[in-house]
Amino acid sequence: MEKILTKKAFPQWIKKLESYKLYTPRKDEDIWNFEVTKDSENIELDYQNSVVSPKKIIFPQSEILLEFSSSGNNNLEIKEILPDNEAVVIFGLRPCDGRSLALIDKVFSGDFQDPYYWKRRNQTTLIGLSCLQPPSPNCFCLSVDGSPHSVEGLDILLTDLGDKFYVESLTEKGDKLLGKAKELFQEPKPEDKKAVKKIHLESEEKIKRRIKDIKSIPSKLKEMFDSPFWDEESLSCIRCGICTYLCPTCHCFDINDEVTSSSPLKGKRVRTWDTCQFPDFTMHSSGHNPRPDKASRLRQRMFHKFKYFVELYQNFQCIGCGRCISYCPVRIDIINVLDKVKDHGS
Amino acid sequence: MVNIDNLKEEVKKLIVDGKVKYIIGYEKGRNGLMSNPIFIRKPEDVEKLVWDHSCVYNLAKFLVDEKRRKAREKQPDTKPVGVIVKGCDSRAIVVLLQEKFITRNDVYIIGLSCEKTGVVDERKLTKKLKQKIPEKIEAGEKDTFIITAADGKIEIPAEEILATRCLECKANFPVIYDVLFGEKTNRNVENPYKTLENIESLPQEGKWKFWEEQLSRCIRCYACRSACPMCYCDECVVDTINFAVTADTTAEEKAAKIKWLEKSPLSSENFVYHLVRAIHLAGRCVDCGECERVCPVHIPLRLLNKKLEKEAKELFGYEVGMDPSLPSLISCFKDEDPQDFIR
Amino acid sequence: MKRTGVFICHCGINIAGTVDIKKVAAELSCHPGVVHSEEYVYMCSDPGQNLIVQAIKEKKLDHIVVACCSPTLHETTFRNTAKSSGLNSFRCEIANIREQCSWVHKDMNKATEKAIKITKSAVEKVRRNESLEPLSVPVTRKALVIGGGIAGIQSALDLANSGFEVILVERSPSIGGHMIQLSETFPTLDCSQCILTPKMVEVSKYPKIKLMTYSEVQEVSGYVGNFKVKILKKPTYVKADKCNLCDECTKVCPILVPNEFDLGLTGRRAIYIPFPQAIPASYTLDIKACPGLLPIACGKCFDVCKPRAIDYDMKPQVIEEEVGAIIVATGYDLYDKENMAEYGYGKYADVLDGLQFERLCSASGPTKGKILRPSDHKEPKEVVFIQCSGSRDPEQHYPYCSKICCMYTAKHAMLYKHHVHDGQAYIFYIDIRSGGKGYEEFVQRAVEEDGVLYLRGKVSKIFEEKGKIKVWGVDTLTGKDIEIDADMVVLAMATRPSKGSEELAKKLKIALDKDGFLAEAHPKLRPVESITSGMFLAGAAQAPKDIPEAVAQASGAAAKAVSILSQERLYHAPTVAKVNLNLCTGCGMCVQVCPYEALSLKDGKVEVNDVLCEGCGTCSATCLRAAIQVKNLTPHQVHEMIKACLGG
Amino acid sequence: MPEEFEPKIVAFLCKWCSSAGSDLAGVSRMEYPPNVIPIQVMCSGSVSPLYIFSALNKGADGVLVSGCHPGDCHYIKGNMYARRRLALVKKLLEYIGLEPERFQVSWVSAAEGTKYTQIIKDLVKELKPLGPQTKLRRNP
Repeated sequence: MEKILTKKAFPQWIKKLESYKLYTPRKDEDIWNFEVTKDSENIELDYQNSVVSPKKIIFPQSEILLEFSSSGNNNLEIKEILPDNEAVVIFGLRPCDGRSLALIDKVFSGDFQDPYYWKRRNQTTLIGLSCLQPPSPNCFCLSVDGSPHSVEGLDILLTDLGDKFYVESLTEKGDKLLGKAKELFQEPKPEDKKAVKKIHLESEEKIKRRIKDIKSIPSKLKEMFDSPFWDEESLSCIRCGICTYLCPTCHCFDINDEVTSSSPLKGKRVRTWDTCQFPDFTMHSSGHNPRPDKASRLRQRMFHKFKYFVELYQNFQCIGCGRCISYCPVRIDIINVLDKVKDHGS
Repeated sequence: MVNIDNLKEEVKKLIVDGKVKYIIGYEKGRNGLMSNPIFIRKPEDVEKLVWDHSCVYNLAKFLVDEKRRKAREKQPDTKPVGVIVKGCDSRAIVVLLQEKFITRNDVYIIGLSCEKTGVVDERKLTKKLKQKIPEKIEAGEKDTFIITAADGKIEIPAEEILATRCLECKANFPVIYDVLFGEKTNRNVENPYKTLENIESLPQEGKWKFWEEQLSRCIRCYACRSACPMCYCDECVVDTINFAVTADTTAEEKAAKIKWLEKSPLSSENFVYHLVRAIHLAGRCVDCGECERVCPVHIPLRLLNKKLEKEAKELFGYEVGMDPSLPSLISCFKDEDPQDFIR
Repeated sequence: MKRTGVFICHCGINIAGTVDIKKVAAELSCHPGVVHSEEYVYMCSDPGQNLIVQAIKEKKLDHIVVACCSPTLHETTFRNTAKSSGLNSFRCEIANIREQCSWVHKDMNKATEKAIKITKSAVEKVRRNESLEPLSVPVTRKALVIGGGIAGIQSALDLANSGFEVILVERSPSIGGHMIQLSETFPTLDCSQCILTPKMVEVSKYPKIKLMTYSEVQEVSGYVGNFKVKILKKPTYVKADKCNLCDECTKVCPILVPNEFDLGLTGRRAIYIPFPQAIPASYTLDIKACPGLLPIACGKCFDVCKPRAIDYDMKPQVIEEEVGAIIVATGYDLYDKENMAEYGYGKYADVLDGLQFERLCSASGPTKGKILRPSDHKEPKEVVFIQCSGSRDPEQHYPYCSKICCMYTAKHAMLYKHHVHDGQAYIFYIDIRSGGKGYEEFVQRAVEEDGVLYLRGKVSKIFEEKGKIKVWGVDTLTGKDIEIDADMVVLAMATRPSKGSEELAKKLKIALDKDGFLAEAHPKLRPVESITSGMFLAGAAQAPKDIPEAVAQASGAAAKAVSILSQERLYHAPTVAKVNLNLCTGCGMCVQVCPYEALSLKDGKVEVNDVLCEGCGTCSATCLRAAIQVKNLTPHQVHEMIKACLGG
Repeated sequence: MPEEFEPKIVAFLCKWCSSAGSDLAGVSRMEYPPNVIPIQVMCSGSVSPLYIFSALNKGADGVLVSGCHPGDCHYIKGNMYARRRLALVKKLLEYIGLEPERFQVSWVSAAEGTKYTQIIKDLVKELKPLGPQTKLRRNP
């Protein structure tokens, strides 16, 4: 379903979404972040992109899986804690972040449907906002099958046409949201359709950074597992977790029991983000660590995103948002690394 | 004035003569203005060396990596590693020597004086320049910076974009070095603890509100400790892993690993982490500002460490990173140490 | 799974009175890892201990907690109980729910809650204790006695008689201390020198005793059973073995300085023998007084000395010794003159202190035993004795009672009357303290037989007028003002720890009490031990005392020392620091803070000397990576205890 | 009427002075509020800042560290190092906006049962109006 929503009508539509828990981009301390909106009246549209990706709303950094308690002598009561029932709307995702969820979906599906993830995922509606300007100088979505206006993973995509939005509803969830205020939406005129095509094309040209011939990467990596290349590339890495924690597609987690009382035993089992960049990620209780150094960890990050994931799901596990480049303390540049991988040996 | 060609010459000489294993320095950033660390082994790479106001990194951090690498090698190359340091970075080396983490022979220190200025704060700069993408930065006349962007040059007063730590720096020049470039000149600092006042002046609840807002943002990516040259522990006390395990570690020892804090980034846990880090850096933090620079969610971590730096100075007359032969702040005492806080 | 047993003591109603023991027992029984929880009226009684023994056997307990009184009282008891039933003694911990709980609270519920928390945290601690055996070290069977007064002499002789070698260090040229200065001693009035000199001679002749006079302890390191001592032997510039005591040297010496032995009532030469019976019998050249050790400076004594005993090139020597135990008997000094200006002491020649008066009475004294005024050598007809000069006066002087003054003042008055039959002795006093065998009778004798006039009250003013010393005071019993034209005034000056005892205490790492006397380990139960094990206290250095008391304590200290020296090996608490080499980065901060030099760096890691380590844990709090921890009080244990305390 | 708030206090007492002093308070049957749970350590010098942060994190409303008076340390100078370390901890905790009353240090000798009693009384009196410590406390 494709519609037109005037900028004037936009706030009224948002108002109609009161029944939803609405996340919008907000700026504090100069950093953009998705947070539950305080005033839906004036939502900022001129933001670039959040530092922490909106994945944190569907896949929180820390969530309780279950609670356990014992009333003494060894009888343990266990209570599963599923996310609360609440209809959620995330407004203003960048199309790449939308795609990231489409990718993570694949991970949490399959033989085991992760109930925690899917409950949040299903009760959340994603309103994307296509990029007219690249939100970051390090955007490279085009190189990884994405685009500044891709619709994958989204329920609605808005494109700013100056005085109005071009609205594409892509799912039933999306239609439902539009349905909240049918009267506000008009049918798009042909010139609108033309305009939006034009804008989309222009926005693509504005994306400066590319990875050429990315298709060759997986096979290239294959030969490079034991290459000293990784030592060289990782020299400046300081083994922090920024690249992976900020990555919209990284989804590794750890599970811990947080015991709040030892007698009587009481506590909760908690799932938290984890990252392959931390030394303890692969630490064995024996003390052996199969990935003992930063080289092997950088390699893992590249292999997972551009080889293993491709083999499993036929996609790169990267949506080209450029966060890992912009926020890396030592500016390790994934594009740069992959370019070198391509030229490796030749 | 530091002459880059003399610097390159020195570096090339060190490499050609095989005086050093390799040299850690700065190269032009791959994208944007800010420079990157570079590890020079071959003479031809020397040309990549740069020295300007975007050389923010505290390269002393990489001496920690070097020590770890050495530990893994069968026959380690015992030649020193050359490292290019600013005033603050050199103080970090002093502390590493003080704590016997490295010996003086492990490192060949190439000192560069910041000469009354310092390095820029990338965030301040981007804010100042709005959309403009800076390409080059030079010191202008009378305490300014001249930024070259696509559409020409602009001159900006230094204090507007200089890193706050440089505005409060106690020694603009290296305090320890094998070779020094530039003069030992100090920027005149009226109050080295100025930024603290904003918080110290707050009422108690105001202080709490401030820090709660800041630290609740923490995502525990641990970039702060990763970037810190003083955080060289193989295993941080707050980690619940048992990283330092060997074949002969007993089950008891493994079980005895303490969960000082939980992995969930709750405000309480974040506080414990940052408090422990702050107290462990008391008398050790050299105010290189790396923790604050690398923090992706802009937590003003420097303000925690700077506070204890101030207290160390005011309560105990202790100055960090000036003399490798002195005992650490907390491994010594004076009979006249204040105790008015004790009942 | 650890199997912990908990035993809660009622201590009659001492605990049960405010703590609901049943509830504590019930709560603890559901605590994870606790498989046995039991209460009893007196756990420390035999039946009580038997309960523990049985439970350990039947329930196969591997750890026990006894909730009872302070660990200072019964920790050993119960650890032995555990040991007797096959557990390592460190598998037993005490939860103090009496001193810390039942005795200080009234509200039953709250006290019970607290008792439960205290006991739980003890459980969390004990189950993480490791089994330890005491460390044993060999003993150096030799003792050091510091101070050559009567106490030191007595200790040295007792130790030697028990078959151990002794080093007796005295800082002045002769042993004898203050006792050798006294004339007669109360209450028997036998001659002080007559009873002391035989002991002094015995010391000098005893092969097991190494006498080091004119020497000072410079440095002490090590630990009980194995101390290392550095002793500085000051040069006397006279070879004792060569000197034949001809006394020619003093005749030619041009220098005259006050004689310490006579407390300045006479003078002595720069080269001198302290007193005729000095041990060792030899001369000493006082370098401070001597114009210089060069023939050109003076050199008269050197020239006149036939046996060539004088050696200007004698150098200070530092002698190192190893000993197993140390007895400190550094004695007392009298309160300084300048502090008693209000009584004209130091201002008027005829205002003396007790020791000076002793010299006046002494047959070997400046007046050959005649009591004459220092000013004009006339016989004083009226003498005023003032007790508590500087004692029992917290405002201006010392708060404590110097203890010996009442008795020696009575003695002084008595001796005075024996010398000057027509004289009158007055004694100003606050109270008469004459506790002790034959003491009260002695005081009565002074009053009744010698007509000594006791005036209860303080002296307000003392001043000179027409060759008399006017003493104004008040008799608080009659309320009458008193004015005496005295010929001599004797002040019973307060006794204080001897000068230099503070520095010495620092070297020995033993504590001082608030008045500067050496502090005993326990005021009642360990009166001759210092807090540092292996170091003992004797004589007036610990508190003012008279000769019999000093001698008794000296023998007590000797006996204590023997109890160490007679051991083949000593045992040392095994709760010492241990290092996790994987975490240690060798920063050396712990080495810097260790008060016992027990830590050292060895190829980049810290090493603990178990015997030197006292387990204080300062190192562990300093270490940034918890790489060094004290056994059985590790951060992990404290962490779990914190959780238990907070009901977590 | 709601029950009055009872602060939970953890007290780290050195074995030789403060613990003995608090025992003396017991022996002399002095009364003080039961809010404080003692943890006996060998020396105030062995109290790591982590203990203090952790106690607050695990729900203590107040923390007390007590050792020997300067010069009286059974381990000669452990308390002197403690004094320096704890001064920094105190400054830090106040700087982040924790109520100063919540972390306190005292010197209590083996003879000062009365002083210990008074300190606990004061501590409880000061902490009651502040209510529960939630700032560093891990929500249970």
